[in-house]
Amino acid sequence: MGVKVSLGVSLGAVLAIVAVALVGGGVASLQPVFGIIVPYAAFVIFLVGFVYRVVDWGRSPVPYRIPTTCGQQKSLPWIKHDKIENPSSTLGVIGRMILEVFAFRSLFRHTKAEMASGNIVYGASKWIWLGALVFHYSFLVIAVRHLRLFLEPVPFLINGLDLVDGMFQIGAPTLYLTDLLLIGALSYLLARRLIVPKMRYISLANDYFPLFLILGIGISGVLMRFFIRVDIVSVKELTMGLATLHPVMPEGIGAIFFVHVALVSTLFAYFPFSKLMHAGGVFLSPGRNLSNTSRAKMHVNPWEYPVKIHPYEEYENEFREKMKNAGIPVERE
Amino acid sequence: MSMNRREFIKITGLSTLFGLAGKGAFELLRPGVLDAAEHGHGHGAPAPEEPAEAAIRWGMTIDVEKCSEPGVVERCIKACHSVHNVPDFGDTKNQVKWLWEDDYEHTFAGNENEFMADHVKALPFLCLCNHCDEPPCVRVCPTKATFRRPDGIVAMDYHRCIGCRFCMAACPYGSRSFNWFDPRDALNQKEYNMEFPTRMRGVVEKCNFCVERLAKGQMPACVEAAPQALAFGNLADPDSNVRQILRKRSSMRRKLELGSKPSVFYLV
Amino acid sequence: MYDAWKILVGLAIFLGLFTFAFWMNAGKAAPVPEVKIDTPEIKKMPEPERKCVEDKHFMRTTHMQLINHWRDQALRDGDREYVNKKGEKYVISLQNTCIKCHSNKKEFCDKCHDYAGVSPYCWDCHIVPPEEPKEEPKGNEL
Amino acid sequence: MAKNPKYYESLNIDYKPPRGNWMDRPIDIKSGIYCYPARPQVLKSVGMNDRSDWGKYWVIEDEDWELPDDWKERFLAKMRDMLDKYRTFKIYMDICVRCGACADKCHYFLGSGDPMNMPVMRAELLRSIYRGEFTKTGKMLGRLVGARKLTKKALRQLWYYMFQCSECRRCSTFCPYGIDTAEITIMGREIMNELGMNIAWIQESVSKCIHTGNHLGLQPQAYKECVEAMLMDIEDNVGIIIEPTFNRKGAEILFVTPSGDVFADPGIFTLAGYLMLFEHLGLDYTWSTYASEGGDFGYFTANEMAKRMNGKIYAEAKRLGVKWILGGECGHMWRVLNQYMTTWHGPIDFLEEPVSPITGTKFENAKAHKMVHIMEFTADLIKNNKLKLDPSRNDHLKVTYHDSCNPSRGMGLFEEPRYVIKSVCNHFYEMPENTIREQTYCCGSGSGLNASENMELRLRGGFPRQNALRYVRDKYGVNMLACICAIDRAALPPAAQYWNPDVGVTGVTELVANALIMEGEGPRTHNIRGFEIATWEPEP
Repeated sequence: MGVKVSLGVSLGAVLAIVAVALVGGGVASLQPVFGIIVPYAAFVIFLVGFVYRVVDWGRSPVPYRIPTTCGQQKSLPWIKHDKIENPSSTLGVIGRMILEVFAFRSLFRHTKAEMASGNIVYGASKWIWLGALVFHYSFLVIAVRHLRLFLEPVPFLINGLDLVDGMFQIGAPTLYLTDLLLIGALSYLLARRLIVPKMRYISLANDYFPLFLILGIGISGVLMRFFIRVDIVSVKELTMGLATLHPVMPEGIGAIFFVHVALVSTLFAYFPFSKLMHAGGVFLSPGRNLSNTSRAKMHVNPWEYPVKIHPYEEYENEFREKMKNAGIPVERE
Repeated sequence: MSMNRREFIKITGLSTLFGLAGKGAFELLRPGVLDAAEHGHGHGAPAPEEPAEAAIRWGMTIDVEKCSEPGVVERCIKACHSVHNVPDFGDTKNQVKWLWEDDYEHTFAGNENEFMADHVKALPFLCLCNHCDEPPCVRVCPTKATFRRPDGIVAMDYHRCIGCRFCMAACPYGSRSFNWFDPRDALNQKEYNMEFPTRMRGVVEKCNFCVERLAKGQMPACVEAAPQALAFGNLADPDSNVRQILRKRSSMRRKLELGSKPSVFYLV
Repeated sequence: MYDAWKILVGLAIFLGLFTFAFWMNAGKAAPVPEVKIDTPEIKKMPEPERKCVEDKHFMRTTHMQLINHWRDQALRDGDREYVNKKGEKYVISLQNTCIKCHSNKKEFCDKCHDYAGVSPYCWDCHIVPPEEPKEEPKGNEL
Repeated sequence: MAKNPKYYESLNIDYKPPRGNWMDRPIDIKSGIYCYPARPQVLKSVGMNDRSDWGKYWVIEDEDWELPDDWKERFLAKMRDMLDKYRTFKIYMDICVRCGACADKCHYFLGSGDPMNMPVMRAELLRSIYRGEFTKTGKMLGRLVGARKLTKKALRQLWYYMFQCSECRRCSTFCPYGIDTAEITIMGREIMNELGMNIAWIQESVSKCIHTGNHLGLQPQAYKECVEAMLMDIEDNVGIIIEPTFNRKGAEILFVTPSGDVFADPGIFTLAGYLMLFEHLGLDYTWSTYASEGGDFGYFTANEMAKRMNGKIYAEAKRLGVKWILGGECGHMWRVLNQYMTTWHGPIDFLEEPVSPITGTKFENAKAHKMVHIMEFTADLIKNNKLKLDPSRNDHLKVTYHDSCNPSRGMGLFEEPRYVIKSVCNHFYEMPENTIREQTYCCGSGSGLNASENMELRLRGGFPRQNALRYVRDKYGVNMLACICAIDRAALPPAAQYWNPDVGVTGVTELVANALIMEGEGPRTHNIRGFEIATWEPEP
C-alpha cells in the first residue's frame, strides 16, 4: 500500500462525500437529511467522541513526572533558571503551554539536518512552523467568522473580525485573507507530504484524508462565496434553525451548500477517531504539561507498589568474610 | 455575464495581487497570457496600456483673458465642486480641489516665458488635472486605481485606491488631493448631489473631466458654467472645436518639458 | 479518572466554546428578515413593471457581484449600459439606478445585511438617500 | 566484533528513504547493529520474566524466536496493562500527526540513514500494533490507517529498532506535542521484556547489580581495591595521601557514583578527582560497596527492575544513617534519580534536606529527594570561593563540553558544568548550537547499547556528536571533550578514536582536581593521568 493507494483512497473518500452531497442536496426531499440530520448527528458524535477520548486518557494516571527539559533547571539561586522551558511552578507550566498551544514553540525549534561533503549541516527551517501556524489560525478565524450564521443579532466582535479579514476590500463579496491563507497553507502541507521523500515515507492515508477534507471544505466555501452563489439569508435561516434547536429547511439553497455542510460534518464526525485529537492531546501531554520538580516535591504514583530490593543482610551474609578481610565494616561479626 | 479570464482574475482579487507583486512575475511565468487576456476583453475599446492611434482624446482649452472677467472663475469652481461633492475644509492644508485658481508664476513655474506681457502675468489661471497623454500618476499607482481611459481621460477608481499617495508625488501639477478627513464632515448634507458619490477618508481624488456627464452627452460642469472661456472637445479629431480654436490661437501648456503631454491648453 | 478536576474544567471549557451558539440563542427566535419594497418610486410603477434588473433569485444571491461587475464596466471601461438576460437595457449606476427605486436602505439593504453579518462598504462613498422621517423605526419594537 | 565501516563508507549516508510502504519491507537484521540476546538463566537469576518455561536460547538470525505459544496474549496483555498505567503511552500512541519534525533529529537516523530510525517510525512500529489490536478504526480499516496485527515479523522488527534507540529524548524536544519517543521505547522494551526478549549486555549488568551492588559485578573487596588503586596514583602525582572510608556508619554524606568510574579509563581519573576534591574539603563522607552503583540498567528492562536496583541507594543511606546523598557524574543515573526515585520510594523522611557542609548552601531543588548532583555541589563551592584553583594547569587542554543527554533533557543541567569548566580551564569552546544543551546528541551508546557486538550502530549513532566535535577540533584545536556521564566516558573514546583520533575524553571533576591547589600537595608536575603537564598530549 504505497503513496498512490493512500492518496487515492483519501481523495476518493472526499470526492465520494462531495458526490453524495451533490446528489442528495439536489433532491428536495433529502435536503433535511443533509441540512439538518447529518450536521446534528456529526456534531453530537464530535462532542461525545471528543469528551470520551479525553476522559479515556484521563483514566490512565501519570505515574512519573518526566517532562522534557529544554532549558536550565532551577538549582542554585545564582544560576539563571529557564522558567518556561524547564518550569518549576504551575505558572511556568502555563507559560510553556501557552507558547506551545498558541505559538507552536517546539515546532519553531525545527531545524533541518543534511549531509554536505561528509558533515552534517544544520539549517533553520521554519516553513513547517509557519505553514502549521497559518493553517491553524486561518482555520480558527474562519470558524469564528462562521458564528455570524449562528448568532442573531451578529455580535460586534464577529462583524469586526469579518471586516478585518476582508480588509483589502477586494471584490464583492470581499475576499477573505484567511480563505487564501488556509488554502495556501493546506496546499503547502499537502505538497510537503508528497514531495519530501521522508514525509512521503511516514505519511498514511489518515494523514492525507484530513488534508483533502479540509481543503474540500475550504474550496467548497470559496466556491459558494464567489462562484456558485447561494442565498445567504436562506442559509442563515437554516443555520439559525439549527442553533435555536428549531430546525427549518428553507427552499432553494443550492447543492454546493450541502457539499460544504457534508464535508464539515464529516470533519466533525471523523475528529474524535483520528489524529486530529492532538487538539485535545496537546493539553494533556505529560511531556510538556508537568513542572520539573520531582526532586523538590514528591510526585505520587497511584499504582506504585513495593518491590523486593536485594537486602543488605543477604549481601553481607554472602560477602562477610571478604568484607572483613578487606577491612570493610560489617553489621554482624 | 460570461466569465472570461480577466473577470475571473478580478473577482478573485488576483489582479490586484499581481499588481502588487509585479506584473513582470506573471509575465515570466506565462508570457503573453496576461496581455492576451486583457486584449481579449472589452467592448471594442483597446486596453488602456495599448499605444495606438486613439479615435478620441478629450481636451480642454482655457481662454485666460476671458477667465479674468468677474465671477467666471468662481462660477466654474463652484459648478465643479458642487456637482462632484468636493468637500471644503476651509484651509489650504487639508484642501481638496478639483478645479482651482492660481497665478501665472505658479502655474508655469520653471518655464515662464522670459518677457511675458505684464497683463498676462496678472491674469488668473484655472488649474485642473491635465489628463496627460503620458500620465506619470498612472505609472506609479500600485493598484491601478488610477488609469488612462482609451478616450484620454485619466480616471480614478476610488474603490481601489489604497491611499498610498504615490500619484500625488508623481503629478507635476499638484492636481491631486488626499482626504485626510472624512469628506462628508465638510459637506452640507442638504446640498449633496445625489447623483454622484462622495469619497471616503484615506483616498486621493481629482478632476475626472466629468466622465459621468460626458456619458450622458453633457459638457463638463465648468465648461457649462463658462462657455465663453472654456471649450471642451476631441483633440484627436482635426475638425473638432478645440482643434479649430488651437489652430487660430496661440496656446501654452504646463510643464511641457516633462513630456507628460497635457491635454489642457491655455489660450493667451 | 486521574487529575479529574483539571480535565473536567478543560472539557467544560471545550463544551462551552463549541456549544456557545446554542446558549446564546436559547429561548430566542430568529425571524427571517422581510425586506420592504414599498418605496414611493416603486409604488409609482404599475404592478407588472415592478421588477429589478434581473430576477429575484439572481438578485438575492448575486447582486453584490453584479454591482461589482457594474462598477468595473462603468468606471474602468466607460460602458454604462447593462443588458439583462431578457435583453432589456439599464443604465449602470448604483446611485441612479439601484437606489432610485430602493431608496429605503434601512428597510431594504440593512435588513438582510445585518442579519447575515455583512458590512458592505458601498455607503462609504455612495450617498444614502434621506428617508422620510415617518418611516424611521421608533425605538425597539420587541 | 562486527567489521566497522570505513570512514568514507560511513559518510555515504543517504537520508532519502526507499519507495513503498515500510510494512512491506523485509526485516534485515544486520550484525554490527544489534546486541546479543539475554540468556534465560541470567533472567532467571534475578527473577525476571525468564524464558525457562519454554526455555530455549534465542538466536537472533533464526526466523523463529522460540516464543511460547501464548506470546501474543502475553504481549497484548502487558501492552494493555501499560496503556492503563501510563497516560503518556496512551496519548503518545494517539496524537502523533506525523508532521516529521522529529525525522532528522535522531543520531541513529543521521548516522545510518535507516528510515525506520526516524523517531516517528520507531514509534509507528508500536503504534501500528496499537491501532491494529486496540482501536476499532484500526481493526476495521487495517493498513489503510497504518494498523497491523501483532505478528512475529512485527515483533522482530520492534525488537530490532527498540534496541536502536538510546532514549536520549532529542526528538521529543522538537515534537509539537512533546511526544517522548524515549518513553515509547521504554514501553516497547518493557512489553518485550515480558517475553524475555532483552539483550545480554543489559541483562548481565542487571543481574550483577542485583547481586553485588554494581553493574560490573565487583564484590565488596574488589570495589574497595578499585577505588584504592587510584590512591597510589594520586600519591605519586599529587603528593597527597588519601584514606577513603567504605560503608561507614555515621558519615554525613553517602557518595554514589556509577561503577564505570571505578573501573575503566578515563572514568577512573574522574574517580580520582572525586577523591581529591573530597579530601581537600575534608568532607565527612563514605563510599558504599552495597550501593556501589548509581546507574540503573534495570531502567532499560522494566520499571520494576529499575526500582529494585535504585532502591539500594536509599536503603544504604538509611542503614548508614547519613544526612544526605551526593551523586557523581552520570547520565541515565540522574534521569532516574530526578524523575523516578522520590516517587518510587518517597517520602524520604529518614534523610535531611541537603546542606553543603562547606558553604552552608541549602539545595532547595533537592528538598524532597535529598540527593545532590556533584556539579551543583562543585559549582556552589567555586561560587563561594571554597576552592583554590589554578586553571593554568589545564592550559594544555582546549576543552569542549558534551551535554550528556540524560542530565540535559531529563533534568536541565546546563549551566552548572559549564560554570565549573570555565572556572578550572582557560580554554573552553562550545560546539555548534544545534548539538549542545537541549539539542545535544547522545554519545551513540546510551540506554544499555554500549556493548561491543553492536559497534557499527554505536559508531554510526556517535557520528553527529563526533561531527560537531570535529568542527571545534578543526576550528579551535580542541583536544579534550568533557562530559558528565559514565557511559559517555566509556562510549566517547572509541567513537572519538574513530572519528577524532586526537581528542581525549574526560569527566569534569578530573579537570577540577587537576586545577585544584590542595593543602600539602607536592610539586604538581604531573596530572592525575600521570603525564607531565608541560608536555602532555591527551590520548584518547
